[in-house]
Amino acid sequence: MFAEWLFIAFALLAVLGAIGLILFRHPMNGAMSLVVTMISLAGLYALLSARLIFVLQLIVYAGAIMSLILFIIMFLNIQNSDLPEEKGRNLYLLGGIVLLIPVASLLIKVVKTLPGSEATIVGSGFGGVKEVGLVLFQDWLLPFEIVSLLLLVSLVGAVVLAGKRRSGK
Amino acid sequence: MFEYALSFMIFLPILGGLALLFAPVGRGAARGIGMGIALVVLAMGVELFIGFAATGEMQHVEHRPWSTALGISYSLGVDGISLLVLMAGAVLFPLVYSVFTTREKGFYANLLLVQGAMIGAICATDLVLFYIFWEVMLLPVFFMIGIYGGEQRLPATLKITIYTIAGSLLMLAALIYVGVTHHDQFGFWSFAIADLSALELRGGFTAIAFFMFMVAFAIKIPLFPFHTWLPDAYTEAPTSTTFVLSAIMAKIGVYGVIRFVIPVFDLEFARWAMLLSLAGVAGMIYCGLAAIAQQDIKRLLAFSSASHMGIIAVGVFCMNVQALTGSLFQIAAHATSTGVLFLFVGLMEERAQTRRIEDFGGIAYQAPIFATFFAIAMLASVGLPGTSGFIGEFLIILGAVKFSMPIAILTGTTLVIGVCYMLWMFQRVFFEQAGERSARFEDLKPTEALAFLPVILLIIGMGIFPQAFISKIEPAAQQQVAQFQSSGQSKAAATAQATPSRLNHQN
Amino acid sequence: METTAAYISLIPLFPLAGALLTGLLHMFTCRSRKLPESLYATLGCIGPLLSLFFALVVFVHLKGMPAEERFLSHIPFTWFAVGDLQVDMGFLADPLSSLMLLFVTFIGSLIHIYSIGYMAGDDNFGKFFSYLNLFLGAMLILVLGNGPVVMFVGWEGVGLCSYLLISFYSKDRDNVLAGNKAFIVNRIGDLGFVLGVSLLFWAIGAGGFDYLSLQANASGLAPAVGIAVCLLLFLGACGKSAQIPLYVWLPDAMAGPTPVSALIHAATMVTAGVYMVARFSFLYVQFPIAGSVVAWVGILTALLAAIFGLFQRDIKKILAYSTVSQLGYMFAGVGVAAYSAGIFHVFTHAFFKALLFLGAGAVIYAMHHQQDIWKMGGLKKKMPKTYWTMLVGALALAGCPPLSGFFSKDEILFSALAKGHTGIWIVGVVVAGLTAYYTFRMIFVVFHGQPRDQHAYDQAQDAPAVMTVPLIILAVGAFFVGFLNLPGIFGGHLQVSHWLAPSLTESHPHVGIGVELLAIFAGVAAFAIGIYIAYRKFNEGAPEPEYQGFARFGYHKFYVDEVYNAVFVQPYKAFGGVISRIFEPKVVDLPVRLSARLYRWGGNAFKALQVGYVRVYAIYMVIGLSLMSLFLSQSIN
Amino acid sequence: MIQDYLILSIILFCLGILGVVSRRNVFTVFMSIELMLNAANLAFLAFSRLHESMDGHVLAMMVMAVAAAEAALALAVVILLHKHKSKLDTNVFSLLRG
Amino acid sequence: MHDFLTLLPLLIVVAGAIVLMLLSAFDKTPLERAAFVSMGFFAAAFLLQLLTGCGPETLVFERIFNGMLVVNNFTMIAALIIFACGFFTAMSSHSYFQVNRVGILEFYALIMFAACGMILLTMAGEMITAFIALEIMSLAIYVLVGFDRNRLTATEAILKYMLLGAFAGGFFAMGTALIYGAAGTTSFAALSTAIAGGTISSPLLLGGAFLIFVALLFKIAAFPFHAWVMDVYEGAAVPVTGFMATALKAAVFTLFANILVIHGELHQGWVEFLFYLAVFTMFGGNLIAIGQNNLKRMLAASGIVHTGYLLIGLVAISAESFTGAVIGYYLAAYAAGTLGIFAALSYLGGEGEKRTNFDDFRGLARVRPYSAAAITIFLLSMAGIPPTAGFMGKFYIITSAINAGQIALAVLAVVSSIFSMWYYLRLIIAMYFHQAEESFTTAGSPWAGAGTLALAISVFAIGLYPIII
Repeated sequence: MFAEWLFIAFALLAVLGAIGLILFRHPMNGAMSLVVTMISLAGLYALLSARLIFVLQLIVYAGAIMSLILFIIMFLNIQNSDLPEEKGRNLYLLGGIVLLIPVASLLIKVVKTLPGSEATIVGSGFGGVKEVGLVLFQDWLLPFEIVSLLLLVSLVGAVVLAGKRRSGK
Repeated sequence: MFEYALSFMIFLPILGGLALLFAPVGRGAARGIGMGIALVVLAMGVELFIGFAATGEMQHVEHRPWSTALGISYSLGVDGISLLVLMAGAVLFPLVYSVFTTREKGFYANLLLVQGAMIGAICATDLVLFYIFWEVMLLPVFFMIGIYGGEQRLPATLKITIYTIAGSLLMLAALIYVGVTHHDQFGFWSFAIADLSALELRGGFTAIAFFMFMVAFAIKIPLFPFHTWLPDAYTEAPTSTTFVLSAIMAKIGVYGVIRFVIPVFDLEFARWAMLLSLAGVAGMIYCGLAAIAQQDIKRLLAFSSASHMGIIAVGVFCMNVQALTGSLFQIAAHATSTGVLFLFVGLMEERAQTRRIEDFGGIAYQAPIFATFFAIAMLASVGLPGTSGFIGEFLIILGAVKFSMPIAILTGTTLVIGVCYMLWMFQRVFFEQAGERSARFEDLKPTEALAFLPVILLIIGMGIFPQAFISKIEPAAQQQVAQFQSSGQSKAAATAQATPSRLNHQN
Repeated sequence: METTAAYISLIPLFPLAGALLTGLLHMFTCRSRKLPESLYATLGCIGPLLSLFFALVVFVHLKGMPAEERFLSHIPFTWFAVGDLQVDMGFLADPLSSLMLLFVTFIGSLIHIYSIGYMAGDDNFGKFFSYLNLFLGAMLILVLGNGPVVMFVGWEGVGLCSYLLISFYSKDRDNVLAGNKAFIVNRIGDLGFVLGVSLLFWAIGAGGFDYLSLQANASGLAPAVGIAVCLLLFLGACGKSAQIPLYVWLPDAMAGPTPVSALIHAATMVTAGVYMVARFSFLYVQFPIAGSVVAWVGILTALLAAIFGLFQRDIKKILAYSTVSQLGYMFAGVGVAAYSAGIFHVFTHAFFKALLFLGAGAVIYAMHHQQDIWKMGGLKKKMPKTYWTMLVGALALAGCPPLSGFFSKDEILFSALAKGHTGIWIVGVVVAGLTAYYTFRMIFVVFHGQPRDQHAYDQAQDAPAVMTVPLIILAVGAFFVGFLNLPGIFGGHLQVSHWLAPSLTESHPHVGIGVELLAIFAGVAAFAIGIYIAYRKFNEGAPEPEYQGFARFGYHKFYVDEVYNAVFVQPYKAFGGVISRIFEPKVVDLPVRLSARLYRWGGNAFKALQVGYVRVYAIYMVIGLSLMSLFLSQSIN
Repeated sequence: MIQDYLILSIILFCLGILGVVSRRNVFTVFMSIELMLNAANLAFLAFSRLHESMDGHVLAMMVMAVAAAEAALALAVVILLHKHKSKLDTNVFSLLRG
Repeated sequence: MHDFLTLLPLLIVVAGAIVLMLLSAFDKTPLERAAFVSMGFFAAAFLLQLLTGCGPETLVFERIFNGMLVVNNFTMIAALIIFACGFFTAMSSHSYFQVNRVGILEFYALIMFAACGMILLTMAGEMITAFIALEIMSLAIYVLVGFDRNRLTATEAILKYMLLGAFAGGFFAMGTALIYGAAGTTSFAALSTAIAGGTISSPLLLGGAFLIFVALLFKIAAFPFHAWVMDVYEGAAVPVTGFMATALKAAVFTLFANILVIHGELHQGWVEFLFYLAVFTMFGGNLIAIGQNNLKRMLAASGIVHTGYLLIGLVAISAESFTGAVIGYYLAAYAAGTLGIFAALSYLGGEGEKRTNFDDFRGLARVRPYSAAAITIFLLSMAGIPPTAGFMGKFYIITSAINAGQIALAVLAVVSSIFSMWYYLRLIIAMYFHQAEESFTTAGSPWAGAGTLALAISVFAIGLYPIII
């Protein structure tokens, strides 16, 4: 019962945050509202008894990534003058919504076909660090390995694109 | 004749041409090399012709599996049907080199390439192999027209190329369909014409595939109404290219119909023969009428060539021994007469720097030898008895009478129409008073006269002793017609109780 | 026997060889230097004389054989053989062809000799002889060919030569146009011939395609096919022998040198049609309807041409129309299945018409290429040889007994009457009168009365011997050959007809003496009346008349040429222009050009869609996404 | 129950798409994409709750890692853009077109 | 041991990437040497791949990677293609960077990273692995597109490509989520058994596959997800363009095929969808290409058309007896032709790619006949004129289509290739049928030329010896 209320609250927050992200003109405000979404998503993860991900969501997303974004935004200290004046925005919003209706309806139709089973009680270990870690390092070794490659690439890429380049080239 | 004669005849010119493309030689040397190769091929062709046994079988057969997965094989052969076309491709080329001496190296290279490709297309007995050569032989033409052509060459080039390739690509789809059907029916992949002729094609797509083939060949021949690329291309192309196009390449279109379409699509062919022959006749009359209005000799000859091709096509569509033999014979005859006429026009252009009819006049007095040669070729092309042109046209008309009287009558009108524009042109160009361009028109030099003499003699010889040729092609024609009729009947019977499974299998 | 048979195939070769020789000589030398005419003359005349000799040999040999198996055939080689079609390059000498052979070679040789004088001094002397030889060879092939296809070789060959010779003076456009006209009109006829031959092959040709085999199988011919064949063949004959509706080329053909007109357009080539019909007599007797068509076309042509002949002022045109008219007679003859009569008229006509032409040629030669009879007059005193010989020819033509023309024409008219074609007979008699009239109109105007052009008159004189001797020979011939076929009523017994009998299938009607007398009387009467009127009007130098009304209409040949020009020639050319200028680009080529344009247009449209805004690209993606979702959401229950 | 989570994630996903197509600000667009990835994560977790297997958790982690990597690169690009033209308007960058 | 051998090429490339990365960290090595190093690594990988040979049997790394890597004939063909592409790209960039001096050492490292991602992508036997591999590849290529920071167009290209690519990545993630939801697993093998056993919620599977396909279709620039490709190709440096035009397409198509053949049922469900997609892609691509004046844009558009043909190949594959031969062959043929053209462009393009329009190449044949001939060969191969590889590829594609009963599709493919003649011939005409207006002098090393020659030869070699089939 209580869980339902929590879910509704978090869901509302998340959606509101998302809408804010889309509507706020200044990226700073958008970022803040996205943070709200992230945090409420973390709450939802908790409701889904995914403890580790709950933590990661807070640390990695709401923490690292979003702060990075905010940092960059500030770093470029964007004035309102730099912002594009998006006149026909509402028009685009409207059109986008119209376009998205079929997509959303399709996806919702798809998930509606699931058996609407009530959330069963899962074992206490579910979603814990240890358990997830075991799964990760036993079954999901390869993705874990190549993710390192991915990060390496992004590192090099960041250097190439934004890093300070030596003279002579 | 040694074992790989055909491959040799195909690849000697091709390799020679490639070598010329990359070797740093002057135009004189290039011409010499081209001449040499052409003469070698000529000699081989003549020897092949002499040694050719007058039976219906394939001869000088070569067979190498190529893509085993799809049953594509490198298989060559010559029989009576391809013999004269092959001769046309092998014999006439030295003329080009001997007459036009002022071309660049690349031009001669392209000539060699096109000759090899055409011989390949003529000798191929595997449908895919034929298609490959068929496409390849267009490229040198494309370059020859585009690089060495007249002022308006670009649109002409683009038109002939796109037009022709469009046709051939449609044919590609159709021939793959045929091969797949063969795989369905017999369980193994093969594009060899011998296997494909055993097919029983049915279902909705068969007619479409048939027309895809026909359109490809109709564009090459060209059959009405797919001829619109021809006048521009023939006019803008350098004369020797026009010669190649009209004398040989167009014939390969007809040959393709005989060799590939008729055996594979016999039912469809029988069903549409009347329509097709009407198209042929329409083209003959249409182009003949258009020819009378031309101011440019080359253009006039282009239309007349198209007109004659219509007749040849009709002979094929009538599908009886006389007409078919007539067409096969006429292929060679027309190659000699019209080809030579185009070369003559090239000479006139070189000498008088013009192609407009009214710029000429009185050449008969300036250049009697030239006039005589021209007249002989012209009379052959209007089908005067005693020249090569008559036998073919007579046989075709004879066969057309058997096929359908109205078609025959319309076909016969070529006797009149051809004469009209040809005499009209001959009068303006060779008779009357000399124009200022042609006032001191130079007669054939001894070398040129000697170069043309063999062909002129050939024209007359083919008119007086045609049996030497016909006896070699006639058995194959007999066999073809017999196959066509027998299989036509048997399959017609089979279609009567066509199983629905096969029908809906088609798509 | 065998050697003699081999001679047959030699006969056409001599003139052909001569043609080749003289032609090559002329072709290679005419630019640099002019060879002596004597050389060309000898080279040119040897061939015809040799063939004449061998023709005589063959004739004698045939004469020596029993009447039934009087035929020699020789087959040098198979021309072409496809399926059932077996065409031999073979030659056949039977009574019919041997007779033709004789007079063709004979008159041919004479005219060659005559030409030596007539063409003297012409730049293209050698070319002329080459063409003339070529013609003779082709004509001999036509006559000797043992089957329709071989005949067609000669048939077209003579057509070609007539084209070449009509446009011999090719610097002048009109001559060339006349030549083109001749060739094209002939080709129209040949179309009929080829179709007829093909039809004949599919009907009965499988068992051998020469006359003898065809004759043997002729009975198996279905009526419809048979009639079609006969009419198609006759179309060919119309073209070659200038019958309605294809006669128009012959008068123009007079543009050629006069010996050509004499040889080709009077004596030999134009009669090929008659010969061909006679050749196929075994068909025409089977189908009398076809025969009567031939007869009627012939006699009407005769009438029409005679009417035109009344008003001509060009001496050669007069003769040309008389030729057409006489050809009409011949067709009337063969049409009513009196083949021997027709052929016999061919035979006699060859003599007197050649004679007349050569005489006219002499006159023209004397008057410095003046052909208008209204510029001549009183030449009788100046050139007596020409006058007397031409008089003989004119009398023969007009059918004056006992000259050759009388007998042959009488034979035809008599057969027409006897076989019940009374209409044809009446028209024939009328035409006979007209013939007499216009022939003597010409004679009187040219030779009698006072000179109309004094200057030319003073210089006029008889031609040299090389020209007059042939005239005299022909005159003798024209006078006497008639007796070769003397009917019984005159104490003869139709030698020629009997000679021809083996190779013709015809029946001789047996009618009362009265009918025969009637025919003869009518013929003579018509001749007398015609001459009388002509004498009254033109003997004493009548002035050139002003033509009014019908006469004017006739003077303009009923405007037939103009009509043909307006109905066929001009539309043809206009049509060609329309096709190549409007129809080709605007209609046939339209789909191609249109598709190309559409393609480019679409290209530009898509180019415009690439706006370069990343957001728009995202929108494209989402559009695609939502469309696909619509597409998919159907597939979920 | 689980369906509600999924529907929520779908809504967030679509909102992300909406942000991408309707905004010109580079940051906003980029964050909308992050939002889409988050929606995916939510779906992963919901499903792993449904299947009661923890693979979903791992998958979510992977997605997070990818998101982080992309973020790093994206921000670098943003800086680059800002260097060229001190604007964050995607429509400014439309030299390449047609 | 054999397992290790089959993985060795991949490991070699990874090693090469890291080595180059380290090299570029200390700035000692000259650029040329880096090029040779990467060429060497690629060559080694290629040869090793050939040596380990393509056994027909599929190799699943159950033990070590829990079946998340799969190696079979098809992936090996794809790997060979990718290695070759990397090799020739490095080769031509060697000359390219000598002409326009914007090269950096990381360039080669990134190429090798991208290659790693591609190889992983082809071998991926599981969704999230594929996703990560895809991202590795994509990130590397983003950077390659925009590495020249001073050129605004490059920056714009990376912006567009990256935003849209990440956008597509979002779809991939969501799709993976749905598939996971459908079966509780994301490995292809397990999915296959699940579908066979019917223990799967097909609507979820459909939705997931749909979103994943959207992502893949974006990567291969299928209509209507194609809009980016022209701009990005134009903005990127020529060698990069060549690389992404060929290797990327090969990798993604391999994955696409692998997903489709998870089970026949799955494939059947998408045939109609792919049919329309193929048709629109072919004709849309043609219509875009005809309007272009810039050579790179035209090639991009023609790449769209070839995507259409490859989609036909996807329609025609049969999940039961799948060898991937047809698609592999077509990819190889297409790669040879396209790489060749870009190799030629990279040394003909000149300083700062000043020659990129059709008209800039007028009269090339008069001045540089061999280069013109090579370009002509490549164009003819792309146009599918025999006896080039392109013809054979088209032949096999159409054959497979008709064999699968898709006659209409085959005919449409033929029609579209008729359309495409137009813009291929346009360049040939420009090169041959006009007089030269400039002397086309090119600085820089002959390596790009050598690469062009090698590719020109290989076009014929592939065409005349269809060994793969």
